[in-house]
Amino acid sequence: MTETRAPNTLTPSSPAVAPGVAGAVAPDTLLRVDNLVKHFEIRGGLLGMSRVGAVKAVDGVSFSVRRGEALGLVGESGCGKTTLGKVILRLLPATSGRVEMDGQVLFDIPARGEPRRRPVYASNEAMKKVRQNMQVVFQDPYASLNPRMSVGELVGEGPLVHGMTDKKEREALVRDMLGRVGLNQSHIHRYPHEFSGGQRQRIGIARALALHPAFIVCDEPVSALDVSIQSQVLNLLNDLQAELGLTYLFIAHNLAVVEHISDRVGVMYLGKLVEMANVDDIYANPRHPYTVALLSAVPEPDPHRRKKRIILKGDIPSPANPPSGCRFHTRCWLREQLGRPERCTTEEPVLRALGSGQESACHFAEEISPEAVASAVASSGPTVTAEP
Amino acid sequence: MVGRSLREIIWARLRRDRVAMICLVILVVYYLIGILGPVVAGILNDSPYTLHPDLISEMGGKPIAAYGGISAAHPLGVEWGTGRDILAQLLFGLRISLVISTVATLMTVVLGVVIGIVAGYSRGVTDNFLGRLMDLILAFPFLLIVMSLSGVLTQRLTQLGVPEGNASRILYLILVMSFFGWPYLARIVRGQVLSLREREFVEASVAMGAGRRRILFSEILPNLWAPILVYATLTLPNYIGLEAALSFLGVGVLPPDVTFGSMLANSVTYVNVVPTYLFIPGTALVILVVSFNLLGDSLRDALDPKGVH
Amino acid sequence: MGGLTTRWSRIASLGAVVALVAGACGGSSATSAPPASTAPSTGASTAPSAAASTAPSASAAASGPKSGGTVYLLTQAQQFDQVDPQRAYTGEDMAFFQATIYRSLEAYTISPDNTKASQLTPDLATDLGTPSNGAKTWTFTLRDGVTFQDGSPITCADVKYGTSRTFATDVISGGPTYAIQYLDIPSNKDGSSQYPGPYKATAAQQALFDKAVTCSADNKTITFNLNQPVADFNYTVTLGFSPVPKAADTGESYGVAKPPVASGPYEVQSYQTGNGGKMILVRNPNWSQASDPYRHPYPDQWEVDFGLDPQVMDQRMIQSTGNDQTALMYGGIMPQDLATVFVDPNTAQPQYAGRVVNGYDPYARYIWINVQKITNQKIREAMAVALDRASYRKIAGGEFVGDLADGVIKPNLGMDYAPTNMWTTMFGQAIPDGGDPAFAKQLISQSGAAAPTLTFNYADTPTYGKIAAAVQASLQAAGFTVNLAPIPPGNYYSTVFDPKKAGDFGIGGWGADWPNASTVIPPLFTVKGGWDLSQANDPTFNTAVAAANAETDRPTQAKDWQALNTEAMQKVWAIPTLFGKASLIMGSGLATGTGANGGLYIWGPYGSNPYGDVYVK
Amino acid sequence: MATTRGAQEALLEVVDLRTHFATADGLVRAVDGVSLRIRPGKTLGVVGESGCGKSITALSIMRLIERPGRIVSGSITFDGQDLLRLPEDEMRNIRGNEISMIFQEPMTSLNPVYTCGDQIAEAVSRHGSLTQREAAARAVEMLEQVGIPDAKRRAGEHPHQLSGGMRQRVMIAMALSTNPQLLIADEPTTALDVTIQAQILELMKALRERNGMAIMLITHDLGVVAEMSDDVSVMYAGKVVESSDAITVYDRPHHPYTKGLLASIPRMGARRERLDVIKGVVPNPLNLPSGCLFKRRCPYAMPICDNAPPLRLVAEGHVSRCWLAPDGGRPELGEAPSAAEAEAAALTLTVANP
Repeated sequence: MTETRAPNTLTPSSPAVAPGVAGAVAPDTLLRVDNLVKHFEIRGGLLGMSRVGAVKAVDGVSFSVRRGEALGLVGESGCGKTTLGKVILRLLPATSGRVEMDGQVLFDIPARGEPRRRPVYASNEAMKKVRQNMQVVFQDPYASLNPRMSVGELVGEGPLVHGMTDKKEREALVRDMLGRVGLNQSHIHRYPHEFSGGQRQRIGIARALALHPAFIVCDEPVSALDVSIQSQVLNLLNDLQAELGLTYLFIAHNLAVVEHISDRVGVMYLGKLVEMANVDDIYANPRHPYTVALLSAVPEPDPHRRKKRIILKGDIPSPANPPSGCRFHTRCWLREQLGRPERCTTEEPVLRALGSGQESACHFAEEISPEAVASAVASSGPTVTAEP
Repeated sequence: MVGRSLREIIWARLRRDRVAMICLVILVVYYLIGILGPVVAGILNDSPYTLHPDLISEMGGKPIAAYGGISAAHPLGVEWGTGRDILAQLLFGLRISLVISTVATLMTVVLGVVIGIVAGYSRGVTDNFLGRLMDLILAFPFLLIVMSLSGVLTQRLTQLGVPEGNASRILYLILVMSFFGWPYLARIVRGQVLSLREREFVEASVAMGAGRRRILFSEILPNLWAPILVYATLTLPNYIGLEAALSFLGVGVLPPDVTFGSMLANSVTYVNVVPTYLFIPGTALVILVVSFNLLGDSLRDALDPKGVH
Repeated sequence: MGGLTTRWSRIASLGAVVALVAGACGGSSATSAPPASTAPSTGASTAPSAAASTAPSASAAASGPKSGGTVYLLTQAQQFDQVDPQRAYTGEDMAFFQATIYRSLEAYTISPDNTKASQLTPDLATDLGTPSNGAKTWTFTLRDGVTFQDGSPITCADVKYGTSRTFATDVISGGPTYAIQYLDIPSNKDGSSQYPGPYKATAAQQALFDKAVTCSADNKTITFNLNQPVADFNYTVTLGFSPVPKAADTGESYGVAKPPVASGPYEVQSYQTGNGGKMILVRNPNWSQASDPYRHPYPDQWEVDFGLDPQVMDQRMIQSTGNDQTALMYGGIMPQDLATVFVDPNTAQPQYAGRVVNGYDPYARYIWINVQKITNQKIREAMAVALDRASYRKIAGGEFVGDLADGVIKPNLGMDYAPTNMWTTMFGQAIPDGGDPAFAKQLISQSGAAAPTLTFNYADTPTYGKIAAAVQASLQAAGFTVNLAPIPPGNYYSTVFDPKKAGDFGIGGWGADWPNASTVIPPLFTVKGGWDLSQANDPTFNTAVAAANAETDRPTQAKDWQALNTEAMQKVWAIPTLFGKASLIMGSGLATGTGANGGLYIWGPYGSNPYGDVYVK
Repeated sequence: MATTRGAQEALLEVVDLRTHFATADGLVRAVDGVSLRIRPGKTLGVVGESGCGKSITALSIMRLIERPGRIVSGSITFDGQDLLRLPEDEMRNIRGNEISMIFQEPMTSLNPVYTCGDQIAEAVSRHGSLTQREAAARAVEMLEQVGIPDAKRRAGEHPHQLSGGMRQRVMIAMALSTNPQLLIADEPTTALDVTIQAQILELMKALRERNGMAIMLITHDLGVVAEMSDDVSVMYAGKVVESSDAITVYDRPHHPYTKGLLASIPRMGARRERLDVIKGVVPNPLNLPSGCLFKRRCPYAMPICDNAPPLRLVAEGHVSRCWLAPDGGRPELGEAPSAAEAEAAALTLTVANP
């Protein structure tokens, strides 16, 4: 039972249009990420100085986010989605790759293979200006708020840092933001420890909004919340996007949540983008064996729809030495069906367009059909061995 | 409705803690006596320096009155041989002990926090260097160094214009204690800074465009004063005990000035004959040190973040 | 500070700060020059006698001395300073060795009475020695039957050889050097003797010594030829002239590596130094009472225990349980325990009757004033007048540590002592014991100079720290400004003797080597004297001293010393403070042969325990 | 409320369980009137948001409540015995043997210093009289049963050498090594990734079929509950607010909270613009409102809701703690039976056997 995306009927709570958003239709892309790589070096050897390996958290990811769009990024733990977010926000230094935000290059570092050239970094002033336009909402409501600052100080810190020194003006802005995220304006003098998880997450959102950013990276914003609170925050994020024309990079591991809020969804596995498509297409007919397995593994909150699943064998490989060729080949059900074609282990698949906005990084994406999926489900079978 | 800041909550919790309150009162009284020492002594019309040979018997310098010359004029007795008033000595001694330990603690805290933050925040080479420096200082045999250098350094200080006599020796004690003391705090602060900078609210500030200085002073430092405060209230009594020990070993202040330590040191000779010489400064020292320790413990529990939620 | 101070304060309280360096022995009025007469000399006239405490009779003592048992000697020192007879120079050590293992030509009489005890009794010699050639030659004849512990007879050659060892100053160091000073042997340009001692002497040099000291044909009579008339040379031979068998001599290590050869009633069975170390003396089988009328060795064995904590020793002696019942203590009772054992200096607490005594030790205590720095005599007078000597004594330990002094010659020096009236008439008016700041201010104004800032030197011990505070307070009351300059006890004297480091005035103490002021005035107030802390160098005074030294008539000589003592006080080269006293204690199981009712007494000549007179009850 | 068909004896029946915590800030009624039952060989899903008391209920059943918590009242009948009355040594025979428990954080519930094999062998030998070698063999066998490849080698490895999924399998092996009649699983897959979760759920289903053990599955994930449960109990603020078989709870929920919960979760493939929302927050345990604890957040709140609704039978084998009429409509005024009488009836509830 799929509903098409109904037009946004909700009227924004406050009429004022946030000053930061350009009225005219901006050029299509807000954020461009080219071949982004982030390796965490593993130190070893005698003095702990020599480099003995690297965790390839993000290993060459490219995508772009259109203005006003909500791009979902989904994947299991260890796939590098959170690292990707932090590198884009320059909270973590990138190993190589290029990120451009609203026309401003944040950094452009040559990859190892490329001809040597000097890496480019946005200057501190430029970064400060960009940060005003690019904000973040974190996962843990308890850890992302400084316990020793009042709500007023927390939400007002951004504007203060960006020059809004007039206390009155700041307070007004803070009150406006609190109202916008559904919090009582009197909370301005209260401290984080006096709020529930859901309310703290709203404070985090208000803090991000205070700078009137165009782009917000939401890193698992609702994962730590209870179901009923989760829906309140998701609705809030939806309303804000519609009202302020915000652009989201929405990172989460819960597929249902990502499907609900995103326009487009990217699926990541072991540091790479394996599939990117519009939200309806990706759920209706996934074009990568991992996405298929992922979707089939999610239990439906409906006893009637208990379905047989594709059960992937083994564990997620270690990002320190990923499998050769296609990283999913060690657990791929499609490869088994196709008699383990050699390409899977030798040639790393490239994210290629398959038409109607769908991209997949699988050599045999075209082989995925309902029948193939059904036989994969059948062959999964119980992982329990026979009766002792 | 104004929110109750962390500080108010901690103060409210402390107030509920009877032990902490008693200790706080005792310490305030000690510090008042310390500051007003001379005035109090003045009231009793006696200074720790005036000799009262008339109170001393011919029996080897033993005070005439019993229990070490306890009398109306000298409620705590008089010193063997010279007849100097013990109560006045206690008041003046307390003052010197408090001055030494408090100033040494302040210097330790300042040094410890600054170096701790620099080490914790800068990481890389500076952190390594400072870390090794701390280890080096911690490895020093403190007592040996203090005793052997005392003569030389106090002279150096007097040459630098510090007034003769005990001023240079007191300054020496303060310098030595804080020099060997700050690494302990620096390590704690460094550890805290390392963990705080990983916390998401610091990353949020960075994402907001806050500069390095703002991160340090408005995000990290406010979260540090709790461990610092606890450390200070536990270091100060250590320094008082240390000063007493050093006086005992002859590195402390010279007569005619006295501190708790030197009083204890001199009392050992007469312990069989006049035990009060040992018990009076001993009890005063114990009450002072125990009060600080208990207050420190109560403070630590009150500041425990788990309790704050 | 604890350990170090207590050790020094013990010695300080004993008044023997000087002991370790200067070496001392008390003395009493010497008999007149004529030999062999043991007539009692003119006793001390005015000084309060230091009679032993007249204790009620101890029952056991009545039955008289008996032999047997072991006497323990507790000491804080790690070892005896020197065991070698030619090098021992500490009063208590010499008293102990003389009563037990070493015999010498002459010895002091064993008696509780100060005057009698300071008279000589023949020991190895048959008489008190015969002076001739104007007291420039002295001969002594050895008794028959005197032997070393191995039974070999003690001959004139042994005494001669013993005396010659003193000349090897590089090896035999730290001992008395009267042999070098008096024996008629030419000296080199630098003043050292041409005879370098038996180890290095060439035949020619040995001949020089053999000429100065000769033995009779029967090897029984020894003759000393002196380079100057010495009226009391028979006293000098008690210092470093003991016999040593040449065969057993090992030079520097003599008496340490192997036990020394004993001549007295006991021999050294074992000697182990350091904390917990012991020296055991057992009876010398080859000693005979017949050959030694002087000594009565009552105990069978002596055991010296080294390296004990002074406070613990005090408690053990007071409680006196187990072995401590038959123990003596090296050094006096600590001030804080005096009240436990004494009612007043002359009466003990009932349960300690006969076991404790307070009396003169060899030392006179004073404050030297550096006359090169404080040149104005009126200022020095003002300092003397201002000093609160009463509280000085009270802090030091009250009456127990000494009588208020009026000079550097102590009453126990017999005829050499006479009151100087320093505190009565010398400055024109009586000076109260507590000092007279007003009169001091007058003297300062008369001096025509402002009251100077003075630096006061003293050994850095708790007791001396308090004394310094009293000195400071009393002088400052008279207008002086006094800076205290404490010196670590270990190097007090090396500091104050160094003109660059010495202050303006400081604490000093001195004991006569034998009962003649010739061992007090010259050392303290003449540059050549060797202990001139006051840096006094008055030509007329020096010539008077030389004359007195040369005076052979003892009573006239005594008058000279009295005059010089008064003159020194008049010029305020020093401010006399205390005639030192000591308080000794012995185990409850001991008694003395000649003490009143067997009670303990101080043996005058060395201010020591009466080692030669103790027995186990 | 009698049942129509032969009452099937319950393996475990909890009646009016109350477990309170005397904290410094006041009395917290973490579990305040929980009644539920588990049928032999069946799986009861206990669902509720954080702080609703579901884990405390499980710990109470295992009698693992420590100070300042205390089981105040109620009864827990297991195999005919009331666990609350059992002496500690007998309880120790049941704990880990008849009833086993697995937890959410596999990392913290396995002892890091012992190998997995040793830990399982220890669990086995504690309740059986096996020699050491027999226990070790049994351990390897159990590891194979839970689908751990190369079990022999893995038995010698320490927990930190295994992945999250693998560690959870070791936990299950340990819990099932003694063939318990009931397995209590407290958020077993919450910390796992969805593909690993699928593996564990499949494993539990397979083991359930083979060993025939009952499972009490505690989770906040409505998908997992739907996937695994035969019966479902929904908890809110320390009380059971609705119990029935899984189909009924999902298709015809009676209690407004259950309805709100089901409406507020995003469903895959069923994108809606806005999610329905349960307004407000869970009441603060230190000052609970009078009457129905959900009344402030309930769209159907009525005056009657001021007195506490009992657990009432609203349909065959379907109870609900709400004054709404069995068909979900508003009851006529004045018809409310007295609270006590209704509560008693509910206690004798049995769950029809679908």
